[in-house]
Amino acid sequence: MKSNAVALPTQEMLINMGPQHPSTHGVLRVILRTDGEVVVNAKPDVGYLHRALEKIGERVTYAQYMPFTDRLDYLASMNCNAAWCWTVEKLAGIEVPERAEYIRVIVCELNRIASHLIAFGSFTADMGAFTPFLYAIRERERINDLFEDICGNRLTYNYVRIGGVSADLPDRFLEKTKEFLDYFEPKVPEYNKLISYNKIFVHRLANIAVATPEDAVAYGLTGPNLRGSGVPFDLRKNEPYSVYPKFDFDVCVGTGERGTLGDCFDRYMVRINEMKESVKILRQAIAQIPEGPVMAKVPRMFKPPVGEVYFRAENPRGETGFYLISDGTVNPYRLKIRAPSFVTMNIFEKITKGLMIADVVAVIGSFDIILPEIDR
Amino acid sequence: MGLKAYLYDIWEAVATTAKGMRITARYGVDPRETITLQYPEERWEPSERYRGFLYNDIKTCTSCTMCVRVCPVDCISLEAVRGADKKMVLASYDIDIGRCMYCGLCVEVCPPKSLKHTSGYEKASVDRGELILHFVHEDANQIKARVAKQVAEAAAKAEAEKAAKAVEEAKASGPVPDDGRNEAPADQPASQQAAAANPAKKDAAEKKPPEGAKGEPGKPEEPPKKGEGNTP
Amino acid sequence: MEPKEIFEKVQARFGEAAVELQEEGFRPAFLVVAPEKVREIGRFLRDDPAMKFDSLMCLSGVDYPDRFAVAYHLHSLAIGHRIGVKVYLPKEAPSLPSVDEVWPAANFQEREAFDLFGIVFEGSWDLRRILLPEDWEGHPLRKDYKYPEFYHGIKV
Amino acid sequence: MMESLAISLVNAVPVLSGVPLWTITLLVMIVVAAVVLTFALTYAGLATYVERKVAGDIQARVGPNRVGPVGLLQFLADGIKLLLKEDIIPTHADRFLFALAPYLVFVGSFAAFVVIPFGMGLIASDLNIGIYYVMAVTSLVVVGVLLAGWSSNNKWALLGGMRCCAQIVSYEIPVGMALLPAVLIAGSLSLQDIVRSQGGLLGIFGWNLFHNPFTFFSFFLYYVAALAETNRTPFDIPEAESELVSGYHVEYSGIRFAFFFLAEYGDMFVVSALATACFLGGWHVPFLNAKALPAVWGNLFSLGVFLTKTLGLVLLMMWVRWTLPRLRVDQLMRMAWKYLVPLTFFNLLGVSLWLLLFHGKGIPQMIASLIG
Repeated sequence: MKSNAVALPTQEMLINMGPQHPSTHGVLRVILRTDGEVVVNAKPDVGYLHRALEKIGERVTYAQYMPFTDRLDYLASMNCNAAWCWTVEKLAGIEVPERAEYIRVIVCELNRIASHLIAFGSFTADMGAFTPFLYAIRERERINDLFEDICGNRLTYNYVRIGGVSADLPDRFLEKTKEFLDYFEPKVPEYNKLISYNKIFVHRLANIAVATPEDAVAYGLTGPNLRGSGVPFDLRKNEPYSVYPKFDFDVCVGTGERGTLGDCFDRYMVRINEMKESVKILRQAIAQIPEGPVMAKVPRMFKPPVGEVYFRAENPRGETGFYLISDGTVNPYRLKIRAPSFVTMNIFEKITKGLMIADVVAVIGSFDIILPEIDR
Repeated sequence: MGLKAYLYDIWEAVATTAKGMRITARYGVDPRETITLQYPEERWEPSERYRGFLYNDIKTCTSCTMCVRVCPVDCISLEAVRGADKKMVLASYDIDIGRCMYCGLCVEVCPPKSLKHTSGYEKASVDRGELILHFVHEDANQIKARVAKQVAEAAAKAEAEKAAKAVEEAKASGPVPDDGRNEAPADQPASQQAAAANPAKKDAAEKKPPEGAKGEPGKPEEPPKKGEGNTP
Repeated sequence: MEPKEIFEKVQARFGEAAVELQEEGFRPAFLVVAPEKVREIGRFLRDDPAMKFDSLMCLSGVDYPDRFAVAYHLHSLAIGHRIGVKVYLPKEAPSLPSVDEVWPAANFQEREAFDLFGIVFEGSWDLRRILLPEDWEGHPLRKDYKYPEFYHGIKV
Repeated sequence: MMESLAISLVNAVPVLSGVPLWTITLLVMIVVAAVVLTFALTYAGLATYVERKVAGDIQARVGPNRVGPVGLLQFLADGIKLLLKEDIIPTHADRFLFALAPYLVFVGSFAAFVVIPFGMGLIASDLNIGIYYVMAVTSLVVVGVLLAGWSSNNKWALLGGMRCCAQIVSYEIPVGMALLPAVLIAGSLSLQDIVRSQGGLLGIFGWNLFHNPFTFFSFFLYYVAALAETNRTPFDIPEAESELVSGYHVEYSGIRFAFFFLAEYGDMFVVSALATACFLGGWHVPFLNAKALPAVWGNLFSLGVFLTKTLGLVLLMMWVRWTLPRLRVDQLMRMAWKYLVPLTFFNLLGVSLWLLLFHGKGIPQMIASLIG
């Protein structure tokens, strides 16, 4: 029955989603041009949290820059600290003691679990189920307690140093971590029962914002977003750094179990499975950690040799890359930070065409973007 | 959409909802699960490495300004004056915990380990001025005046001794030619401030460091000139 | 594939457009390329079956004392090797063709280089300032950048 | 019902006989209305407290426990806060409609309290078109919400308003259809008659729920559709915090916002009361007969039973809210038109055929007649 009604002249609505909006994970502003509920065009507008971290990088010394890397991705600041240290050590060729590398891997994986918990919690809260967010925060508080024992701070740790870590593990730390892992391991299947395979949740995420493997690679998606599209690329496996080769864990890849490959559900499930993998790595790291010093000999006014280096580490949100140019003085000459969320936003406009407003929220949540990293 | 899929949809919706509700029910019924800390009554005791507000023990502090230089946000301001016995006397030592980001770099770099983190975390205040911790309780100018007076006395005493000695030598050895060893006065005049004080702070004579008075946001004039890199 | 072989391959194909290979002190090595040929070389690096640089890791603007530069870090997911491509630009009006058709991931990073350095990428999808407000004068990451006193009457 | 009360009052207090009868009935009506309204408001306040306590409990935290002994006076504190808060009306808002909207929504949801059969004799006014009246009144809420969405001159509110009226309108049909089996069995629209028809057979087996499999199924259909009608999760699309910031009442503050808030809890009670009245045997209690008790005690006892059943259903709504995520608008519509409407129609057909075949007797009645 062809509807012969004259097409009603509908007017497109221009909505500002952000910068102050409950589910944009920070000060992201999306200029939504919608036809009723369906999004015609969603253009992200970033820059509200620009603190010129790269300009500061050219003014402070290498050791002084450490607290600024905390503020790069404050949900995974241990990973950013460690990435910055690995870059400088690669540039200057500093030999880091074995125990320090193990401690770095332990804190990085703990921080990955904490970051994925926040991603899981805030994503389900965006989809309307508020309770899993509280459970995720409760688990994260226990990780924060562990971090508070090591370095004294609960969010911006500033714990890793160039050449090692600032302080050795406090006593009983490894037991407490083991207790946490035993407590945390059964929680993940419980989340799956509670929300991951819930019919409404699956219906909201399956077949939404599908990123084909080619698009994912071309648009620079990395980390869980790339693996969500079925590309098994994990820096800890494909370009091993630090002591990661010593641990065996498998790379979690999206399988399109509840919809097409590369949809929001796959990206979400990759993060859930990655939490389990991190627990595996942590158990092995705790078992194999050797004794020994935790800090290499690095002069205080550290002057690296002249040169350029690019290093990237596997952060919970993707690849954090540091392109460091040093001219032999105490300050870096140029420091470019390749933030995963920033590059992920490239695909945002293309992927949200034709979705509904509620799905734009789902896309933001599934890419797990974070604004301080986008705006630097 | 076949009837089977239709019915399966309904069944799956009911089943997954029921599974989810069983979990929330378990949490709902189980009183042991609540983990909230009733703040004013139950207090959170931080771990011993907790990086709370800073505390500088004035007696052991040698005012070497290492902490001033290492702080990325320049929230430590220090004024020291060289005393009569050539040791530095601390005129004023303020930390602006409103700007401090508790990164702990200063505590790490402090040679005499006088700067420490306390486990305090409760200092919400209405006026920004309260956020500046003053560790030298006496007024800076009084200290400077007192030290200046001491140095002047020491200089005067040294002067008097030298004059007396010179008179004896003149008496004992007659008109011996002067051997050009006319010693410079014991040390610089007290009023000249120690070079070591942070150059950026020279103009900040008054008590409260100017709020962002400098043009560059948070950028001190420039880190120590290349030559002076190592500790004085 | 070693950087040297890549350099020879590109030199064989594009002649003097491949200027030199910076090896020592650079990790990963850099392939210096003439500005106007960047897009073709990019497409060649991506489509050539032996190299298949399909993922652009990082695109950054650099303000060297005497000239500007745009550094591309490429990585091949299939083969696994990495290479850097660098383009030197004059100080006055730095501009070069955009590569966002070759690697769509470049779009935001090109806008950032334009925003913070003032390097113009011709033929880009939409070259606008990304981090700073649209009407901000000056490009902050340049070494000779002076902080403006006021912005719309607000003290900076 | 009012006249009988008025007459009994006049006989009790002879001095009143001089006053014309209609003023007394009017007076009695006002008193009853005041009683029901105070009950409704205190219930709504307590419901907010209970909801936050239940939410806290489920989420491994403690609900409000600072105001009052166990946090019991929290809703008073909230109420006073909302009263004292500045009542902002956006500049370009359509002032009159903006002010009118909350009243419409409030009236729409609290007017239905008139017909709720609280106890044996306890009903504000036993309209013989009980359910029909409730259906009519609750659809007034749609007008109020749409007004609120349009008049606050805010794109988010407009979207919220549109979604809400689409949702309530399209869920009226399944709610209506799902209640009809009870009407068919009782043969009358009045809620008192429906409840009376479920008496007997040891109290519990008389309930419509066990009358026949179709009514059993239609109770759940009704409950799901009613959840959608009161905008409760998983159907809280209109005020979806994470998408539309908070839907149609985004620009409201102060006492106007309180009206929306109370209306939501009022709706919850009305919907659960209807479910209890139509399917769970109203104030009939298993294995005990309310009439057996002396007059006043009987009423109070039946009131207690009715309230426990209704508040149980309200608690179930709260429990569902803190477990399930939210549906998208088109999924909501699909569920209404493709799942609930056909199922309720099929159900209605089933019940009517059942009544035709077994001329009005349910399974329990038949078993009783076999044994009896």
